[in-house]
Amino acid sequence: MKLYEYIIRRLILLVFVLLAVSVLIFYLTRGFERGFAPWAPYINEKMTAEQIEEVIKAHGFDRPLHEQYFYWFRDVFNGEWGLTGTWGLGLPANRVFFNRFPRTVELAVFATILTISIGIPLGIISAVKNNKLPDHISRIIALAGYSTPSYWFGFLLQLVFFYYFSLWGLPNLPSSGAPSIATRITGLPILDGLLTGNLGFVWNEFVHLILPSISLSFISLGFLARIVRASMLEVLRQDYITMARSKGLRERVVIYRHALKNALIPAVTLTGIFFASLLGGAMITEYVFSWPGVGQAALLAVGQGDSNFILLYSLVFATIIVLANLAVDVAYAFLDPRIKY
Amino acid sequence: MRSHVISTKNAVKTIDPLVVKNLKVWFPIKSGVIQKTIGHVKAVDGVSFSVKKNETLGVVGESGSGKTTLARAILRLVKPTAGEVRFDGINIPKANRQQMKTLRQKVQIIFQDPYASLDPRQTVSSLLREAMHIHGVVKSKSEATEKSLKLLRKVGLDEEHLYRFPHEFSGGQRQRIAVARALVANAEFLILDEPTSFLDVSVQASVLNLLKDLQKDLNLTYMFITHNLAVVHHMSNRVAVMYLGKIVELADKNTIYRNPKHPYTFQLMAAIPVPNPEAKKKEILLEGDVPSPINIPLGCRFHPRCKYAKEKCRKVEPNLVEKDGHFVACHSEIDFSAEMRTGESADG
Amino acid sequence: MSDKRNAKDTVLEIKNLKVNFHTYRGEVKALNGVDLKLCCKEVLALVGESGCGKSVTVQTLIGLLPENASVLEGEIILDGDNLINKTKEEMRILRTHDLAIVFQDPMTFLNPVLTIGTQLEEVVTMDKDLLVEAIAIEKPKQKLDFTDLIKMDDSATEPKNLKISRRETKRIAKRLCAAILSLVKLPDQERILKQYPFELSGGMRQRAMIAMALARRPSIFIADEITTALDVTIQAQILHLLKELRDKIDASTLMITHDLSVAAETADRIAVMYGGNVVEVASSVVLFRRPFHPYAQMLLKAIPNIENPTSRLEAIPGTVPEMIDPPPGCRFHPRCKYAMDACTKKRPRLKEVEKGHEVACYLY
Amino acid sequence: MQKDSEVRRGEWEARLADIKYMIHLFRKNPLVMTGTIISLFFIIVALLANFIVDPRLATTEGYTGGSYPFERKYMWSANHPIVWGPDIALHDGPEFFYLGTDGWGRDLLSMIILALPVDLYNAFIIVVVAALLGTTLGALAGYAGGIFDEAVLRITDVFFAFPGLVLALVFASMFGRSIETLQFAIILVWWPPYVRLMRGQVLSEKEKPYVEALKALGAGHLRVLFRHVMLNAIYPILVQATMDLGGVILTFSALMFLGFSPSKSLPELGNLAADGYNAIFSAPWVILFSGLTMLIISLAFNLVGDGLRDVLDPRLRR
Repeated sequence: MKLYEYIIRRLILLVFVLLAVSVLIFYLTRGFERGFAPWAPYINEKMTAEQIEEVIKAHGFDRPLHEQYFYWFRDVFNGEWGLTGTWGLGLPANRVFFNRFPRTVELAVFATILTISIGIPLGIISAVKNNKLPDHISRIIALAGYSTPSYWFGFLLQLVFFYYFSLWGLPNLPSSGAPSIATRITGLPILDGLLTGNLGFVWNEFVHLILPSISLSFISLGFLARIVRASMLEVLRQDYITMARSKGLRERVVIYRHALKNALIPAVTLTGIFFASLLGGAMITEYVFSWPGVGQAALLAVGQGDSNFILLYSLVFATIIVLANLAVDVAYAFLDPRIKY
Repeated sequence: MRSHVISTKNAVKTIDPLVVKNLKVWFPIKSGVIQKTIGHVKAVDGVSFSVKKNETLGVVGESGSGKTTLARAILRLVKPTAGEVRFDGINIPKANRQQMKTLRQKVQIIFQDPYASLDPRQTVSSLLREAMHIHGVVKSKSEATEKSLKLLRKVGLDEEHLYRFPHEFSGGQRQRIAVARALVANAEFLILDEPTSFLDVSVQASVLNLLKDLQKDLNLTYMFITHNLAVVHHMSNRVAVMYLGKIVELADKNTIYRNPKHPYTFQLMAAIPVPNPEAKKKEILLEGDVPSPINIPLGCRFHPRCKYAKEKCRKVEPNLVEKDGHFVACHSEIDFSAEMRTGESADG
Repeated sequence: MSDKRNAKDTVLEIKNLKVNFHTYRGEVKALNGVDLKLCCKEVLALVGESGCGKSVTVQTLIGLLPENASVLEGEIILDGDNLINKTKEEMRILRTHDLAIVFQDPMTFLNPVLTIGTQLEEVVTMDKDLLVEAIAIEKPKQKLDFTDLIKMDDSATEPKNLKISRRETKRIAKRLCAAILSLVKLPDQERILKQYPFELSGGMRQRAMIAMALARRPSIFIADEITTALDVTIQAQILHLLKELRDKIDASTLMITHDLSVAAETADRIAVMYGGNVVEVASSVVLFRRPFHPYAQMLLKAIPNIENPTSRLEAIPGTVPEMIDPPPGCRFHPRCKYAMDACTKKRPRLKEVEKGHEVACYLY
Repeated sequence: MQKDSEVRRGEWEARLADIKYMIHLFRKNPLVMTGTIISLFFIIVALLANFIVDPRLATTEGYTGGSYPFERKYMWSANHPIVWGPDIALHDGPEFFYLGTDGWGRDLLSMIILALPVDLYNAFIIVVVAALLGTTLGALAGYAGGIFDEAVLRITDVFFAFPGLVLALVFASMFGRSIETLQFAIILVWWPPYVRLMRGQVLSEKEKPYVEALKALGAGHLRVLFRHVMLNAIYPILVQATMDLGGVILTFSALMFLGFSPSKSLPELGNLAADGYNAIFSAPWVILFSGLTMLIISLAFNLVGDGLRDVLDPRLRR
C-alpha cells in the first residue's frame, strides 16, 4: 500500500471515530438530568417567557434527544458549536476553546521538550548500565515519576518554589496563572511576545510555564525512560550489535549509531501520543496551576455539565489523538526502512 | 490395518493413502484504501503426487519452494485455494467435522523447531495426556499415564522425563517428545517437516534411526520434507523435488540421484557438499537466487537460472510427465547420468 | 605484522584455554583447555556439535565474551602478544584490523535500519592507512582493485601522511566500498550500497558481510558458520567464493562449522571439538580417511552419505555432557566404547601421533 | 502402574520447581524485593486497618460547631499531644498525632490507615474487572480475526481517542457521586489497553508452531485459545495489571480530589489530599503525607510489576 493510501484510509476511520465520540458524549451529557439545562446559555434574565420559548424551539431543545443531536450537528456546520454557559455568559464554545488553546499548546511543547531531554538519556543510561547502580537510580526516578499523584506533585512544587522560597526571601517562581496577553498575532503568547519585541512578557510567560512543565514532565518522563530502557536492552541483545562490536567500532558508535536508531522507534510512539494528549490539555496540572488552557476549561465545563463545550473539547481531542497516531505511523516509515504501508 | 479398496468398473485397485491433485495455495496480497487483492503469493502452485502405503516420500526444496506450505495445506492448517487432497479417499479440504476428527488422529505432523512446537507451559505428561484426551483414546488418567510411559520408552525417553517442561530437554529429546505426541493417538501417516534441521549431526542420526524403527514397527507412512539432500536420500523411497511451488521432478530415490532429468535437480545435487575431501569436485554453480513466489517467471519457472533454456521454455510451462514412474517437468529432458557421482563409483 | 611468513608458520596459537560462565545453576565450564594452532594462509576448520565450545573459543579470541564469562587460564598468542592480557580498547583496535569475523545469519547480523553502504563505510573509514593507500594508487576513471590494496598492507612501511580532509575521506571511502563489493562478486555496487539489508537476498547479504570483514585486510579471517542459514545452492556459491578469495585475501582462515561436509569441501586442516576440548587435529584428507579419536570416528559415521549409503546411521549413545557438572577426565568417556580407567581420571592432552595428526586420547 | 494422585503430585512438583526458579529471579533484584515487601506491608495494614486504628481518633465527633473545616485547627504532632475536645478524654499518658491532624481534627495517620482498604479495594476491583473484560475481548478478537476483530478494534479506537479523564468525569457527574459510579467510570477508560495488549499477544502467540501443532492434533478452538494461547499470553497482562494497580489508585484518588467524592469525610487518600489542599500553606503536612502514601503504594506496585516483567520474560527460561 502506498503511504498516501494508508493516510486516506486512516482519515476515513477518523470520521467514524469522531461520529462515535460525539454520539457518546452527546448522550452522556444531554441524556441525563444533571448539570444545567442546555438552553441556559442561550437565555438571559431580560427575556420574556415567550422569548425563552422561542429560543428553546429554535435550538430544538424541546425535541427528542436524537433530534437534538442533529440540531447540534447543524450548529457545528454553522461554525458556532453552540453556546457555553460555564463562564456565566452565553459565549460561543469554539471562541472560548480557541482562545485558550494556544496556552495549552505552549505548555505541551515545553513539557514534551523537557520529557524527551530527560527521559531518553535516562533510559539509555539505564540500559547501558543494566543492573548496576546508575540503572537502579534512573529506574527509581522513572518509576517514582509515574507513581506520583500529579496534583500532589504540583502542590509540592508550589509549596517549595513559591511559598517557602518567598518565605525565605529567595527569588521565587510564580505558582499559578499566566500573564495576560498583550497583543495577538499568531495566537501563541510567547511567539507573539518575541515578534512584538515584548521581552518582558516573554520572560514572564516563560517563568509561569516552568513549574507546570516540570510537574507534567516528571510524571511522564518515567514512561519514556522505561520504554527507551526496554527497547534499548532488547536492541543491545541483537546480533547486529555483536557484529558492530566485532567490527571494532567504538562503544559510543555502537550505542549511538547502531543501537539508538532501532531503540528509538517505540519511544517515538510514546512521545507522539504523550504530546497529543498534552495538546488535549493536562487537566489536573492546568487546574492546579490555574493555567488558562483548555484542560482547565474542560474540567470546569464537566463540573457544570456544559454539553457544548465538552463535545467540542472531546472532538478536538479525538482528532488530535488520531492524527498523532497517524503521524507516528508515518514517522515509523522514515525511521525503519523495512516498514511499508 | 484396514485396506482401502474401491472397485471401479473393471479392476479392483488399492488406493494410496495420500493422493494430492493439482493442489494450489495462494496467499492474497492486499493493498490500497479498500484493501483489494493486487496479487498472490503462489506458495504452492499446482502440485500432484501420491504417497504409497508404508513408503517414505521425500520432498526436497530450497527455502521458498513451498514445501512447508504444502505440508500445512495437506493437513488443512492453511486453506488450499484449489485442488484435492485425499487421505484414505476423504477429500481433506472438504471434509466435515467428523471426518476431520479421524483425519487429525491418523495424519500427524512433526515440526522443524522442536522447542516451539511444544507448549512451553505444559509438562510432557500433560501434553501427551491432552493428545490422548482430544481423541478419546484412553478412559482414565492412569491408563493415560501408562500409555504415555510406554510411548516415551518407545521413543527412547524415560519415566523420569514425564514431569518435565520442554525447556528442560535437549533438542533431540524434544523432537522425541514431539514424535511421541504424534503417535500417542495411533497415527498412521506422519508428515515430517524438517524434523532434524535444528539438531546436531549425532542427534540427527539417532532421531532418523528412531523414525526408521518406528516406521517398521508401527507400519507408518512418511512424507519427509527437508532441504538436506543427504538426509532425504537416507530416509526416502521416492523423492520429489520442488521449485517455486511446483514439483519439477519425482522419482525413485536411486533414479533421481543417479539419473536426474531436470536441470534443477541436477544442479541441486551438484551443490551438495560431500563429506569426502578427496571427492571429485564439480564446479557446477547454480547462479542467482530463488525468485520470489510473487513474480513467478513465465513459461518454465526455472528458465531464468537454467543453462539449457530454449525458446519454448520461456513461453510454455512444462507439465509433470511420467515415464516408468519417473515424473519430470522439463521440455528438454537431458541425461545427466554420466555426470552424476553415484554410490558405486565413489571409491572406484 | 611480520613481513615474511612461511606457510608452516603459526600465526595464532591458543594454549590451554579455559573459560567459565556464571549462571543461575552454577559454573558452566565451557572451555576445558583448548589447544589450537592456526598456520599461515591455511584454512582451518573447527568442527563440533552445538555446545562443544567452538563459538566460545571464537568469542574469546575476538575479545567479545559475554559479561558473565571469565577466562580462567590459558593464552591466545597472536604475533607474540597474549590477547588474554589485552585491555578492551586494545582488543577493539585489534578487531579493526587483524581479526575479522563473519557470522552465521546475515539477516540478524546486519543492522536493519542502516544501509549496506553505511555499514561498510564505517569499517573502511576507521583504517586511515587504507584510505591513504587507496588515494595513492587510485587512477581516475578506473575502478579500484581491492586486491592491490591487500598486497600493499604488509609491504608499506614508510610513515604515512594521515591527514585527509573529510570530503576526501567520504569520496575515497565510496570508491573503496564499491571496490570491496566487487571483490566479493556483488554486481551493481552503487545500488547495493544504497540498499538496506532487507532488500537483498540471503546470498547477497552474506557476501556483503564477507565484504565488511575483508575491508579490514585482516590477517585472521574467522568464518563462523557462514553458510548455515543459506540454501544449498547459495551455500555452494558462497563456498565457491571463499575458494576464489583464498589466494587474494592474504589471510589465515579459521572456519567454524558444525557441518563436516562443508569442512571437507573447504578446509586444509580440521580440528574436531568435543565438550570444550579440541580432541583431534589433522589435515582434512587424513581426518576423513582415518580418524583416530573415537568421537571423530562416530561423528563421521553419523552423517548420511549419498556416495556411501548405509541403511542405518551410527548414532552416538548417551547425550552431550552437562557443562555445569562435566564428567571427570576425558569428557567423552561416558559415551565411549573404548573408555579405560585412565580416561575417567585425567584429561588427555593433544599429542602428535603421526606427522601433522594430533589426537587427545589415551588409545594412542 | 501409577495412581491418579501420584500423577497429580508429579505435575505439581514440576510446576513448583518452575515457580521456585521464578522466585529466585525475583529475589535477585533488590528493587523488586523492596517493592514486594512494601506492597505486602500495605496490604496487610489495609486488611487489619479497623483493628489498628482507634476509632476515637478517626471521628469527627470532637469537632463542634462552625462550618467545616476551618474552625478546628490543623495540628502538627510534635507540640500537640492529643487533647481531644473538651469532653473526650483519651488514653492515659501523652499520645501524639504522629502525622498531625486533618481539617476535621482527626488523626492523619489513622485516617491514612483507614483509607488504605478503601483505595486498595477499589483499585483491585477496577483492575480485575477491566483486565478480565479487556483480555477476554482482546483474546477473542485476536484469535477469531475477521469482522469481529475489526469491530472490537474500532471500538477501542474510539475509546483511545477519548480524553480518558473527561469521559470518566462526565460519566461520574452524570450518574451521581457514588463509589460505584467512580469505579464504573474508571473501568470504562481502563479496559481498552488490555484489549490491545491481549490481542497483540494472542496474534503473536497463535502464529507459533505449538498452536499449529495443537490444531494438527485436532484440538478445538476453545481448547487452543483458553488452555494454551491465553495461558502463554497472560504474563504481560499480569505485569500490566500489577502496574495498573498503582495507576488506578492515583486516578481514583484524583477523581475524589477533583470533587467527585461521595462524601468529604470519607477516609480516602484523594479526599484527604483535597482536604489538605484547602490549607496547603498553613498545614502542608496533610497533603504531604496523604500524597506521599499514594506515591509509595503506587511505586511499590510498579516495582513489583517491573520485576515481574523481567522474571516472566520467556527469554530467560530457554
